Formats: sequence, structure tokens, C-alpha cells
Amino acid sequence: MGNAAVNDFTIRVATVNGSGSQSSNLVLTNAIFRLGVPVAPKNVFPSNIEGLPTWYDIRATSRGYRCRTQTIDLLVALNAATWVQDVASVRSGGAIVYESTYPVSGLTQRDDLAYFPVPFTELAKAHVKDGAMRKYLTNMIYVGVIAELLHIPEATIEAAIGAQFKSKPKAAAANLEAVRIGSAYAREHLSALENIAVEPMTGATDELFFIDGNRAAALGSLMGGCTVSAWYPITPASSLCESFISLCEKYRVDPVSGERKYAIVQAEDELAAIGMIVGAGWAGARSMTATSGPGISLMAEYVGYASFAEIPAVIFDVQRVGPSTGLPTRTMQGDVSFVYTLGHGDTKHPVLLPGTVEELYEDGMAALDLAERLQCPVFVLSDLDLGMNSWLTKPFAFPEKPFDRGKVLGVEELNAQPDWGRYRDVDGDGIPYRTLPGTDHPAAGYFTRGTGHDEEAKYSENPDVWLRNLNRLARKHDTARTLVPQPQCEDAGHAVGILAYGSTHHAVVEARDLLHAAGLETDYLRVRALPLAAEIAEFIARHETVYVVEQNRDGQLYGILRNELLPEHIARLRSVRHYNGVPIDASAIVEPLLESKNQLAHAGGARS
Amino acid sequence: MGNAAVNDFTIRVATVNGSGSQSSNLVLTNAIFRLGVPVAPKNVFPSNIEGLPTWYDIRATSRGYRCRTQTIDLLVALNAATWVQDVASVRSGGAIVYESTYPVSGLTQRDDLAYFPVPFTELAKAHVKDGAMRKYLTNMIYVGVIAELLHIPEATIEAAIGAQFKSKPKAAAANLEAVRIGSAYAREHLSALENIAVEPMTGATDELFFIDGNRAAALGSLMGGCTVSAWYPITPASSLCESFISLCEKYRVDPVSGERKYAIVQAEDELAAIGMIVGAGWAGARSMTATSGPGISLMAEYVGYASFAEIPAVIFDVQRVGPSTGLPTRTMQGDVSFVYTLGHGDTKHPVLLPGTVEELYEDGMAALDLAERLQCPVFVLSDLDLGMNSWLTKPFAFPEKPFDRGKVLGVEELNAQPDWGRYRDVDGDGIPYRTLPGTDHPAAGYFTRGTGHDEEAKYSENPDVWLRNLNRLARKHDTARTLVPQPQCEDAGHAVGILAYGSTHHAVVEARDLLHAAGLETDYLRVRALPLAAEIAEFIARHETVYVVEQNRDGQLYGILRNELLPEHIARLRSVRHYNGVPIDASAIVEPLLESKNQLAHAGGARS
Amino acid sequence: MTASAQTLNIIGLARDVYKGSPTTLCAGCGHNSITNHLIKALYEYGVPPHRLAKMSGIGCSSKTPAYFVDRAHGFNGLHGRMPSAATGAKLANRELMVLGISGDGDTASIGLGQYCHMIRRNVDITYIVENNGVYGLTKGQFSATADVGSTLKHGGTNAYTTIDVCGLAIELGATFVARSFSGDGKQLVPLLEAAFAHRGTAILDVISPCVTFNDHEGSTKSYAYVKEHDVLLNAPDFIHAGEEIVVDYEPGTVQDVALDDGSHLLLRKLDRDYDATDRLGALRTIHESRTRGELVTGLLFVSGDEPDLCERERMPARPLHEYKEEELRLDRATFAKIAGGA
Amino acid sequence: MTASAQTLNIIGLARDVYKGSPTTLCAGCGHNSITNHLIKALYEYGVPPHRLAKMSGIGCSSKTPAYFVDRAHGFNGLHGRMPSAATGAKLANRELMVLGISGDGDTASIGLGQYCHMIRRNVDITYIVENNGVYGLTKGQFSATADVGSTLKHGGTNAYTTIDVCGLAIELGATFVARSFSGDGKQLVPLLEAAFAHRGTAILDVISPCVTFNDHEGSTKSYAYVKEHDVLLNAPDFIHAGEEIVVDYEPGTVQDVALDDGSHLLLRKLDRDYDATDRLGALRTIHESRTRGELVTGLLFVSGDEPDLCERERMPARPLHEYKEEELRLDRATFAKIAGGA
Ligand SMILES: Cc1ncc(C[n+]2csc(CCOP(=O)(O)OP(=O)(O)O)c2C)c(N)n1
Ligand SMILES: Cc1ncc(C[n+]2csc(CCOP(=O)(O)OP(=O)(O)O)c2C)c(N)n1
Ligand code: SF4
Ligand code: SF4
Ligand SMILES: [Mg+2]
Ligand SMILES: [Mg+2]
Repeated sequence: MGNAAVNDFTIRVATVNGSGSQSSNLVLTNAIFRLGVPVAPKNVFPSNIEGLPTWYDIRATSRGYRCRTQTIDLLVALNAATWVQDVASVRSGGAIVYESTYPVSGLTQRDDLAYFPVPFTELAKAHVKDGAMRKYLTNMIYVGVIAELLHIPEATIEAAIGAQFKSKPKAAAANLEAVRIGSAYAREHLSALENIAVEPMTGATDELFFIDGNRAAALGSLMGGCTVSAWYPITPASSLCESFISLCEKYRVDPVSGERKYAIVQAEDELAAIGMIVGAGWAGARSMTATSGPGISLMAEYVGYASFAEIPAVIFDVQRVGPSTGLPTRTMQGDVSFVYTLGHGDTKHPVLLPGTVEELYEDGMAALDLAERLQCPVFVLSDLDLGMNSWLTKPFAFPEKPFDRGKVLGVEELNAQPDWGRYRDVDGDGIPYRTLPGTDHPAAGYFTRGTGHDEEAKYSENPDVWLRNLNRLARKHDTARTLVPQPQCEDAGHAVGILAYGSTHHAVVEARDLLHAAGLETDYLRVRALPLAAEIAEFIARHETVYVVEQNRDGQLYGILRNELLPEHIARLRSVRHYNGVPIDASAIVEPLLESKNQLAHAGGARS
Repeated sequence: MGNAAVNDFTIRVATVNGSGSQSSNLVLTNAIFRLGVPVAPKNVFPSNIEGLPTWYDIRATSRGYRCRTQTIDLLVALNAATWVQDVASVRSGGAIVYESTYPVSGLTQRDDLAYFPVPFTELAKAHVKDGAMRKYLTNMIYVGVIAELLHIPEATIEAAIGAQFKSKPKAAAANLEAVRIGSAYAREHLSALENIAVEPMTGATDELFFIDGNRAAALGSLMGGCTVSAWYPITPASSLCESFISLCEKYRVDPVSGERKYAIVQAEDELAAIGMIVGAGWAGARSMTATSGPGISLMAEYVGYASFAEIPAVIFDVQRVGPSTGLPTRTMQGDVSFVYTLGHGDTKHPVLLPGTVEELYEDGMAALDLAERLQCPVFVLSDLDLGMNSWLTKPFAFPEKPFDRGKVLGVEELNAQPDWGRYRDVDGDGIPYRTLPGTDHPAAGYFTRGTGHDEEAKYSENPDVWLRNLNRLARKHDTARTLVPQPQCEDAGHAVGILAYGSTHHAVVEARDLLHAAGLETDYLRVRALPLAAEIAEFIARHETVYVVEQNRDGQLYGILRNELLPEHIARLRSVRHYNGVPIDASAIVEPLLESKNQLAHAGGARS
Repeated sequence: MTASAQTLNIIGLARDVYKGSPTTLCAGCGHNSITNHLIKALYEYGVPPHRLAKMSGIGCSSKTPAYFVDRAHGFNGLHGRMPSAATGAKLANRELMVLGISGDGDTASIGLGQYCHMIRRNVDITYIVENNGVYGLTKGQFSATADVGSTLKHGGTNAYTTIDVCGLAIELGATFVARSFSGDGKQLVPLLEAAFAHRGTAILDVISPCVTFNDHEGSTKSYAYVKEHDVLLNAPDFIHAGEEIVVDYEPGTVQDVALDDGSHLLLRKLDRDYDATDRLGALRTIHESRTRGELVTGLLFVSGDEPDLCERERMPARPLHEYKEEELRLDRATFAKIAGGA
Repeated sequence: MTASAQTLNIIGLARDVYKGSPTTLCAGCGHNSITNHLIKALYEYGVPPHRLAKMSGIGCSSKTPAYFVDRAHGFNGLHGRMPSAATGAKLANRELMVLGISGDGDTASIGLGQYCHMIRRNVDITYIVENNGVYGLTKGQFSATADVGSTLKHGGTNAYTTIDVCGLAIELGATFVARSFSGDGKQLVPLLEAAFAHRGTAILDVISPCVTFNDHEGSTKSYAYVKEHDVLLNAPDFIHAGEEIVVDYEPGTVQDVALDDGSHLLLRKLDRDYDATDRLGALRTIHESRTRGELVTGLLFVSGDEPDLCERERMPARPLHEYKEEELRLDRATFAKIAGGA
């Protein structure tokens, strides 16, 4: 059997969705966290409402890794339909807690695993009177079993349950009861778990708290002063707007008059959602929508319009697996190149690439500033992994800076320069000045359009005017390059570099430790936004080989790099891709890097 | 004054639209053609219906060039609003025929031009009784003036008018009358035109005929067996579907029953148009739509679906100037990269890049074959220049090959292999087999979806299944690489190559002659489709420098090349772009090439 | 006849042939009941599986085509965009019997434009809206068919006017409009058969409770609410073409609707005298009953004399994919005239 | 008063202030007449230019916002997607008076979904459909408002049911619906003023002949056709808030419609007794008159008691962009509770 894994193990709970196992998993996660052990939960769930397989991995990780791992130490098997594959997923030396009626034979009979049968259904039947509750409480029983096997103190579990059912003390009591049934059973019938253990830790989780990326983004929108949001439900973006709604309802309603300092509209589709926030942005409100791949496709025309007519708007793309409807409940970084140039004609947009929930919060604010500063749509690319999983993070910083509302001319400014021109490049940065509708000045009005226009916003088909305008927009894009969040770089002068972005970051962190252990030292640059910052080319220039790691099939950021870099730098790039829908883990990086290191002769920078 | 330009000159007619000058210009064009002189007309018109400036350039070109030229030899000025800029557009040594009431002073008074004032309005008032017709016939007067100045025989003009008003002999007579008024006036009042002349030629136009690209594409659709089309009007694509309608109405209706062998629906928008042709393609009909930029944006979601669900459909994108609504009546190659990867997630489509009206006809047929062979949407990229201008071309070839309907299993095949799987890669080319709805066999049915599915078309969220499917689709894309039209290459072993595609071709042809004259020899590769054929990299590898010429701001094909080629090949590429909305002319290529040749030190392959 | 032979339908197929994959929807979901009624109706009507094209958008409702007639071709398309694909499929092959399944979000929110234009064209389709007033698959937000004042499970009241897909259809000139309830197979099955028999767009708005997100007090699409407020306009009986009509009703109590394939729908009049061929009367009934808080079900409106899209477009019966090169291409001489060779 | 002062409106502006750039539409286009009527109505109503947001889609009609009130902000958006942008603008700044200009293609073809959902939300907007039955800007194809049987200039007959943007609006619960004719300024100007005064979506379907592509025999949107078939339901008279109503009508011959800003629309009844507050009656009149080949114009329906979007969403009067950091951000303590610092 394997080595004892103290505070470094992963529990996989295999159930069906709609069975309420989510609460149980959160209690378990929270209990381990309460012992001071960092935890990284990953929920892999199906695209339906009830009855299909779902997996919840709870990773205890003393070193604080946040990524998925393929090493499953302890399986809780409560789904007969996936019993065979679930058993196969456990690492040699691991253990299985399972519904005792499941057959252990053939493929499910492995001699490198410890088996802990528990008659969950029977226990629930015997102890839970309320038939409607039985399904849910059955799941709490496994919490008790695991707690007992891992020696998690009951008080810790109790506290975790208390937190989970904060406002429902009756439910808390019933759940605790179920936990106790599980613990008691384990105590009486199960042998000790030999190679997995939790021990209280100190210092590793101080101050940390759990939040999912969608809520972090909503909080960023709130603190960034977003006042209009329009959205259309879509997994995995819905909960971003729903979080924004609940934050606004709680904190932005006048308690006396009931008046709201915001407007959130559930639009009839994404074409309307983007239209509404573009209309709002034009009229001066900071506005935001959140969607996923299919919604992005539908927003293409309006995003192109807003870019060309120079109207601020923020679009969160919480990426799921595409193409097409794809796998709505799985994760991918598949929209990077699509959003970057979304729209027909020559179009390019700033795209922020947060890698953590904290950055989602920060980029939520920054995007609103940038959209108004640059007068254009700004994308924030999240994904299902970041957006819908719970992440441990340090507290977010309260914003100290005022909003950057960009170049807006009010009545006073107009008095000073009544002959302003909406699309003049006064400052040489490609960014013109605008006025807001409602500005009470005779010179304020101008005409916004998606057709050719001159510096005074008048319609023009003149070839030179068109060319000038397109060149100014290109100049503005270059200005964006310096204003967007800049790369995060860890460079100790090694020959090998890793380049990644977004949620892939967390697998890179673990992979670099593993590579280090395997004797391969790496530097690391994390791209935080498009257009590409100048530092990126410099990082590549300093390295012999740079692995570009991302979660899509076509190497989309790799393609953007190829498109913009010098050939000698392109020659140093290697594309590493992961795209099966589950979050990338460290092995997806470690293996190709070690393999490529072992190959003396590289094939050059061409795509394999 | 300049040299006599026999059969090599350009007449620019400046009028306002809605004034019926189109007929006059066609008569003039046709008359020159009837003398055996190749002609290339270019219509530059506004995005409204009546009253805005419009220019029609008629280029007589003994060498058969087809592109626009900036050298205007003879101006017909009939628009007071553009009088100043029109005078400025004439080359030194050129001539101006103009409404005699226009002021000749200041900028419009040039001493390097010959002035031919004609009292058009007065002549029309005096001679044309019918007030409603006067506007139109005024324009015929300038035909007469020009004919006289150029010494075009009256019989030739008469024949051209006869052709133009084929079915309306009365109109023909009235128009001829107006022409005569013009000729008579010129004969009596104007001096001879010194440096521009038409002389009958032989051999240069034998067999050639005029056709616009939209009609050529419609003819290709017809001959290619397209039976369902759905469309939404948009400039400059409308006349493609309208041509298809008129061809079908004429040739595909049963004269007895009135039954149609086709269906053409004017959809409520582009979302519906693409939906209809995808539905039709799924049900087995060869289907087609035509649109332009804004429509492409709206089609993104359905195109991604059809690609992923593997349904044939053909989409003509007659490109106009973007981003956004842009300049609806101007030309650009601005959608190349957008259509290539249209859709969220990892998506790639075959894109045909016809460069001539003949190729539009051929690609119209080929696209239908490819769509069914590859089971996916296939784009055909045209543009306003190709689509809406009249081009001289040699006769199209009657198709000798049968339709390629691809891998379709009928009742017999299903009897032989009833356990087929819709998405199995039986042949290793990534292309699966399909059945058509309505096939009377119990094994025929399968379930089409945009969500994850296994080889049997069953819903699946399994990560391996997803990966397999995405990899097969990538394999299919590679198969497409070999099936799409292959590059056209002229390689005489020079150091410098030019790479272009689409309507840019015609400027390249003239530019290469001019470069040759200036001492710069060039080879030429014309890309005919995406994905990139292997030959393209080989061509680049054989050349020191390859100029990638295209009509967009961002160097879109250049970007695709950078994305796929080896770094050492990328280093040889230089991007040459033209994007002001009027068709590219030779000087836009000659100038940067000569300049870059003169610079000894190149900046390397990075984008300037 | 043997026992097994007795269970075959008029085209000789067993009921099992009309089954599909097991449902993955929630237990108790109204959509599952509709699937069962559909299986019954398809079987009883005798739809040849290979001629059936099952088409849908996206949503829990739109998943259901996988749960019946496995043998048929299915097309699970995009959210709100099924009508256009159905239009294309029908044009491509007029022999197909197109059955569209949609949800209220799919139809009345994102898909409203395509829904209206499908009706405008009178595309020959049986179009079912599995109407639960919420977006089931995205976890319970209001759709545009939610009634004013109805509440969400976890709070939130709908303030916006209901889009009544039946009223809208009738206003737009639809030729067959019915409303029913997933729990009322007796009413729904004959209405479905009549819809199959109708040539043109047949709209079936079927209230179909979402047990997970919209079956609570405060919902107007819950089982309880529908059962309490359902007012049956008429009791339908489907009579196959050629089948004898055994009238055991009193004269004047039955409206006999002749359908396009020779079959009949007999509508037994219930408590009020409702004329299902009176467009304005149907509009009035819908509006007035909504004001009263009633949910009227039954055949709301039918009109038999409007040509469908394929007739208007003069489509041949033969599927278009069967036409060969020589039938679709120009002959050489004609070609040469157009293409420069003459 | 001097002569020039006499030409100022109630907010002290000259009529010239309401002018825009010269039109680039065809001479004789109905849209140009509407522009003129609009200028008159805006001037007479006294709309402050800086509060006016002129919004439109794409089409000849949608170009017209450039031809009036140069001083106001204009938003010439995307084809069929103006309602969503207008919704966003109004939410962002409730003080704006949103005036939407659309065409029949823009509204009833590509924009139908957004049109319906705008009405459902009762967005406070004056929404004008400059209805010519064709796509002018793309050279004369049928739009979805073309009547059955009407013909195109160069051949082609419309076979598909008309989408009546008024009937549809009323069915969907619209709160102000009128139809008029570009040639009838006497009717249109007061209707426009009433629409400005109405809080909520005010639909004005204005038949506006396209002289270039749809003014021929066979068109039902030509000047000749409209003049022949126009049936005036009522003759409107707009009375500003506070202005005295000088009733010189016989009792019972005038319907007095009180509007949301305190103004009134007096509807003088014409040949028939029409009640513009009766929704079902309005639907009936529209359908019946269409059957008779009549084009009814006038105020078709109005309802004053529905809250508009901003009321339903409890928006403040203050424009949202005026709120400052400290009004929109959480305070430090609350923030810490949510963001991990507590
Ligand atoms: C373009 C797009 N936007 C959003 C979604 C997400 N989505 C999936 S189903 C659905 C709503 C389904 O509601 P309804 O049609 O009422 O079906 P139900 O699930 O209630 O049966 C939504 C918004 C999507 N798939 N595609
Ligand atoms: C997405 C998109 N599709 C198509 C077009 C082309 N287009 C421009 S205007 C127009 C129709 C306008 O018709 P209507 O709204 O009736 O306005 P009208 O010109 O008749 O006043 C169309 C189809 C476009 N601009 N955008
Ligand atoms: S969520 Fe609602 S609509 Fe979806 S399957 Fe469950 S009960 Fe049915
Ligand atoms: S084409 Fe028609 S709608 Fe457009 S401007 Fe001319 S007359 Fe008006
Ligand atoms: Mg629903
Ligand atoms: Mg129109």
C-alpha cells in the first residue's frame, strides 16, 4: 500500500446530481479547512438537473495547490452507474467507501485498494424517518463515515454544518444527526484508514476565505461601480449575474424609498443583453453582461458595433466547453482568439485574463475603468473552473482609487471648447473625447453610428477619412496594450520558460514544483491581458524554450503570440494543450515538458 | 501634355446616384468592348438610393488589366458637389468633359488639363420633351460626347444601346437620340481630344463576355445543384441570391405544373437564413446563403453548430467594408480570419478564395461538393469589387463531373452495415458517414446535436469521448487541406515572391508588369483556399522575401500564415495592406515593394 | 389475430418502435408526461418513423426528442432557432413529418422572432411548447410566459406582461392553435393527432410543470394551479381518415373539424358554446379568461383553407436531394447562352 | 412681444433648433414627411434637445434621426436591435426622452423579437415604424408588413401573412398604439405629441410610401392606395398640460384621453363609435378592417395605468452615471464581511 498522505490527499465523491450531495461536500471541505488545511474542491457535474453522474473532488493540500489532481486517494462511491470507472480512478494504495450492495468483482475488485463497505441506503432507511429528506441525509452519512476515517473532530464537523445551514438550525440538527449515524457506523464496522490522514495545521490558511469566481467577479462589478447589467441565463455564467443581483438587492436599495441605484434586466436573449448594456454605456452608465460561448457568438455584431462606435461595455465570458453547445458544465479556454477579434472586419478588443478569483474581482473593477478609458467593449475571460468552483483566497483589497471615467466632456469643458470633435485624436493616444446624452449644453450632442464617420461624427464614405479612422482605432489598441493588466513574471534566469494564463495558472504552479523535483527548473510568465504587453516578447527572448500552456485544442494564445512576435521568438515556443473538459492538472504539463526535454532535437517552432 | 494613350486610358464619370447614369456607363463600356478593346469598369457608389456622389471608372486596357487604376485620363463631371475633388483626380495631361455651368477657377482651373464644357442641362431641356425621362437622357448625352471625342463609330454605340435596351426598342430609340445630341454638340463645339484614343483591336477580347461575380456565383450554385437557398437582403450580397432566383425561375420551374425544383426563402434575418440552409443541408438538399459582414456576425452560432454537428451548407460572404455597418457599398477583404474560425470554441472552416468571376462560378459548384464531402459549412469569400462590378471573362466551362454527394448511406448500404455509427472515422480521413432523414430503413435514424456525442451520436460528457471527437474534427480539417482548390503559382525562380488572394489578384497582375519594367522580377502565388495547402509553405521556402498583399488593415491572411508556418518562413513575409474601401490598384503594391527593395536592411518578420 | 398482432398500429408497427432512450429529466417533470402522450399519439396516428423529423431547440423540453422514436432522425439544434432549421428541412424534403419541440424560454424569449415568422409562413409542422413558465435547464429563472405576479421558488415576482404563445399565434394568422396540459392525456393525445393531420403550422401550448423549479405555491404553472384553473373549452376526439364517425352526441353539441388528411377532430362542446373556427372569438376568449385567472385548454382555433409554405412555394412532393445532375443543371446550349460560350 | 419671440416654443426655443442635417433620402419619400412632422411635434411639445435621445436601427427610415434636432444625441445602431439599446439608455438615464425610429423591415422582420420584448417591458419610448412594406435601403424587397397579394415593382407577389405591428402590439399588452400616414400631418403631429406625453411604450405605425420601390399599382403602401383606403378612427387634438380645453364638440362626440404628463389627447369621434381604451375592441377593429381592405388610422389603443420599465425596476430619477464611488461601493466594514477581511 502507498505512503501515508497527511494533509495531502484527494477524496472523490461520486454521486448523481439532484441528490443534494453538494451540501455534504461543502461540509466536508469546510471541515478540513477548519483544521487549517488548505483545500481545493472541484465539482464535475452534468448538464441536466437530476439523476446523472456527478463527481466532487476534495483535495487537501498542505502546500496550498489549487488545481485538480488525477491522484484520487479516497473514493466515496454512491453511483452504481459509474461504479466501475470510479473504482478505476483511485490510485494504487487508495481506499474506497462504497454502498455495500455494489458488486466487488472483476474490474471493481482491485487488490491494491482498501475497501470500506457501508450500507448507506439501509442506514438511511433505518434512521431517517422523513422520506423527503432521506435522499439528502443519506449523503450526510458519508460525511460522518469520512470524518471518522480521517479522524476529523466532531466539533469541527458540527461547526462546518453550522456554517452551511446558518439560517436553518433545524436542518443543521438533522444533518448533524445523519453525520453521527455515519461516524457511528464507521467506528463500529470499519477498520482504520491506513494511508490517508488529516492533521491540524497552522499558518497555511490564515485569513483565507472561500469564494467562487462568479461571485468575486460580481463583487468586482459592484465595487467598480457597474450600475446596469443585462443578461441571459447560461451555464456557467448565470451565477455571476445572479450574485450581482443579490449583492445589489442587499446593498444598493434605498431602505426607505425602495429606489435602486442600479438596473438589472434579464434580457430575452444575448443579442438584447449586449444591446442593453451598449445602450446603457452610451448613456453613461457603467454596464456589464456575463455569458458563455453561445452567447458570445450571438453578441458578435453588437460588440463590433460598440468597438467601432466607441462605446464602453464589459463582457464576462465564463468559458465552457465548445464548439457549439458543447459540454455546458465543463471547462475550457476555448474562446480566447474568438473574443479577441470578435466581429467582422478588422476588429480587436482588450481582453483581461484573470487567473485567480482575486484577479476576477480586480479585473471586474479594472474592466469598467478600461472600458470607459478606452471607450470600447472590454472582455473578462473566466471559465467554469474559476467561475463555479469554490477557491480559497486571501482577502480582497478595498479599492482606494476613484473610478476612471475616461475622457468625458461635461458642460464646463464644453463651454471651454464648444467646437470639440467626437472622434478627434487630441492626445495622440487614439482615444477621443465623448459627451453623455442628457448633457445640458448646445454643443454636447453628436451622432453615434456603425457606419463610416469623420472626426466630427458626420457620415462619410471618403476613403481617406475611413483610413484615418481605422488607423486611429489601431493606435487606440496600442494604447490599450499599456493600460491593461501587465504580465506576472517569475524569472530566475533558467533556460526554460512556461507561459500560461487564466485558470491554467494553478496547474502550472504545481507542475513547476514537480518539474523542479524532477530536475527541470523553469521560469514563468503569466499573461494577464490582450493585447500582448511588451514584456511578453522580452520574456520569450530571454529563454531558450517557452512552453505555452492552455486549455484548448488549437493553441489559441500560442496563435496570437505567433501572430505578433518576431520569428526568432516564435521559434522558441512550444504549444501544450489540454482540452477534454475537466480542469487541467499538473501532469498535463509535467509530462510533455519532461518528454520534450528528453528529446534532443526539436522539430522547430512549427505546430505539431 | 501627356502621351497619346491608345486603348489605354480611363474615363471617370462623376454623377449622383439614382440619376440613371448606370445605363449610360454600360453603353459606353460595351461600345469600347465592341471595338475589341478590353475594358474594366469599376462602380464606386454611395450607400443610399438617390442623390449622393457616385463614380464610374471605365478603363480601356489593351493589355487586359482588370484592376482599378488611379490614373484618370478623362473625366465626365456631372456632379457639382464633387466638382473640385473630381478635377483633382485627373492625371496631368488629361481632359475634362463637364457641365458648362460649373465654375472653372481656383482649384478647378488647371493648366495641365484640356477642358470640354458641355451645356448638358440646357441641351436636355431643349431636346428632351418628356420631363420624367430628361434626367436619364441627360446622361446619354455624355455618351454621345465621349463617343465623338474618342471617335467611336455611331454604329458601335447603336449596337451597344441595342444590347442594353434589348427588350425595349422604344427606349433604345430615345437613348440613341440623346447620344446623337451629344455627338452633334461635340462635333460642332469641341476641339479634338489629343492624347486619348480608341482604335479597334483584334484578338484581345475574342470569346470574352461580361458578367458580375454575384451572377457568376449564382450560376455556379445552379450548376452545382443547389436546391435550397435562404437569404436576407444585404449589400453587396443581395444580387447573388436575386440572380439565383431569376435563374431558377427561368430554368427550374416545370412549365406545365408550375412545380419548382428548388426553394428560395427570403428569411426574416440572417440567424434564420443560416438556420434554414442548415436544416435543408441536414435533410439532404444542397443549400446556400449569401450575406456580408453583419450577416456573418449573426450567423456565428449556427455556423459553429453546423461545423460541430457536421452538416453541409455553403455561405457566400460578399465582403464589404467593416468593422460594423462600415461602408456598405465599398470593398474590402476584411472577413478572412473571422470566417475561418467563426464560432466560439475551437472551430475552423474551409474557406474558398476565388479571385475571378470564373472562379466564383467554379467555387460555387466546388463549395457544394466540398460541403457534402466534408459535411460542414464551406465559405466562399467574394467581395463587392468581384461581386457587383462587371468583369470581362472567358466563357465558363460546362461541368463534366457529377455532383460529389459525399459519404451518404442509403437503404442498400444500411442493409450491408446496419450497425453503422454516425461519427465513426471509418476511413481515417476524419469524415464520418451520414444518412438522410426520410431514409426508409430502421437503422437510418440518428440524433444530431451541438452537444458532446460519441461515435454513435449518443450524448456523452465523457472527457475521452470529447477529446476523440475534437481530434477527429481536426483530422477532417487536415483532409480539407487537400480537397480545397489548390494555389495558383507562377514561379520562375526569382528572389521575390508575391502572395495574394481574391480580387487583389488583378492589381498584382498589373503590378508585376510594372515591377518588371522597374527592374524588379517577382514570382507569384495566389492562395485559393483555407486551410493552407502545403504548396504555400514550399513557395515561401523558395523565396527570400514574400509580400503578402491583401485588402484589410490587420493583414489577416498574413496572420493565418504566421500562425501555421515555420518561423524561418515567417521571417520572409512582408505584409502589404490596402484598406480605404476602393478596390486596390497596382500602385498600392508597386510602391511598397520598390521602397522595401530599396531598403537594404529589413526589420525582420515582425509586423510594422 | 394473435395477441401481438393486435398491438400493432395502422401501419403495422408495435408501440415499442415509438420509444426512445430513457429520459434524463427530473422524476415528475411534466415534459416526461408529454413524451408519453406523444409516443401514444405517434403510435395511434401511425406515423412512419423514418418520415418523422424530431426537431428541437435547447432546454429540458428540447432534450425530449431523444426520449421517443429512436428510429427517427433527430435534430437538437440551437436555443430558440429550431423554427428556421425546421423550415429548411421541410423545404428540402416535403415528405418529412416535422415535429418541433420547444420550451417557453426557447419559444417566447430567445426564439420569439423565429416563432412568429414560422407562423407567418405557415410551415407544415407540429410545434409543441412545453410550457413551464421558467427556464428549467438553467435552474429556474422566469421565462416570458410567466404570468404577472407569479413568483419564483426562491423569491422574485414577475412584473412583466405574459407573452401568450396562443394569443400571439392567433393574432399572427396561425392556422391551428391548441392549449393543453401535460397531465391531461385524454385531451392532449387527440389534439396531437389532429396537429399531425393538419397541413400548416399547428401550435400546441402544453402547460408542463417543472417540479424542480416551478411547482410551488405562487407559481401559475404548478400542477396544483393548473388543475384548479383549467377550463376545458372542448373535449376532442380524433377520427382517422376513413374511420366511421359514431356520433353519439346530441346534435349541436359537437363541432366537427375536417382535417387536411381526411381525418376529423370531433370537439364535444363543454360548458360554453365555443367556435374553434372563429379567430376573433378565440382571441377574446383567451384575453377574457386570462383576466379571470382561468387557463382555457382545448382546440382554440383552426382554419383549414390556408396554403402551407410548401404549397405557396410550389414544392414538389419529391425530396430535393433526389434530383439528379441532368434535372438541376442547365443543358449545354442554355448554359452557353448565359456563360459566354454562345 | 417681438416677431421673433413669437416663434419660440414653450421652453423658449426656436423651431430651427429642431432641425437636422439635410436629408439624403429620395425626393418624395414618406420618411421625409415624417421627419418634418416630427420636427413640428418636438418643437410644439417643447422637448429640450439635450434630453432627447434619437435612436434607430438600419434602413432608409433609420437614417432619419440625422435629419432633425442636430443638437440631440443620436444613436444609429444595428439592424433590428434598436429596442435593446433604447432600453439600456433609458435605464441608464431616466431623464432621457427616448425616441426610436425604425422601419418595417427593421421592426417586423429582423427586429421582431426585440420589438415584442420592448412592448412586454413597457419601456418608456416613442417608437415610430416608418412603414413602407419594403426594404428601401436594400432596393425594394418585401418586408413582413407587406400585405398578402401586394406586388413588387418588378414582379413578385407576397404570399405570406402580414405582420400587423399594431395588432401585435395590442395583443402583447402595449399601452399606446396608433397608426397614421406620413401624408397626414394633421393627424400625426398630435399623435406624436401624445406619444411623447405617454409614459411607457408608445407605438406609432406610420404608413410612409417608398416612392422609389413601392409606390406603384399593386402596392398597398403607395400614396394612392393609402389615400383611397385610409379610414380615420378619430381626429386627435393635443392639449398641453395646463392648457385650457376648449370643448366646442357636442357631448359624446369626443373621447378625452388623459396622458401621463398632465396633457390630454382629445379624440373627436368620426364616422363610427370607437373606444380607444378597449383592447379587444381595438383588436377586432384592426382585424375586421383589414379583411375589408381598409387601413384604419388614429389612436387605436391607450391604457394609462401600467407602470413602465423604470417604475417596475424602481429606478431613481437621477441618471446612474451621476452616482459616486461612495454611493455605489460598499463601505469598508461591509466589504470586509464579504471579501474575506472580517
Ligand atoms: C444562446 C444560448 N443562450 C443560453 C443558453 C442557456 N440555456 C439553455 S436552456 C435555456 C432555457 C430553457 O428554457 P425553456 O426553453 O423554457 O426550457 P425548459 O428547460 O424550461 O424546458 C437556456 C437559457 C443556451 N443554451 N444558448
Ligand atoms: C444584419 C444586417 N442585415 C442586413 C442589413 C442590410 N439592410 C440594411 S437596411 C435593410 C432593410 C431596411 O428595411 P426597413 O427597415 O423597412 O427600412 P426602409 O429602408 O424601408 O426605410 C437591410 C436588410 C444590415 N444592415 N444588417
Ligand atoms: S428542471 Fe424542471 S423542466 Fe427540467 S427536467 Fe427538472 S422538472 Fe423538468
Ligand atoms: S428608397 Fe424608398 S424608403 Fe428609401 S429613401 Fe428612397 S423612397 Fe425612401
Ligand atoms: Mg421552460
Ligand atoms: Mg421599409
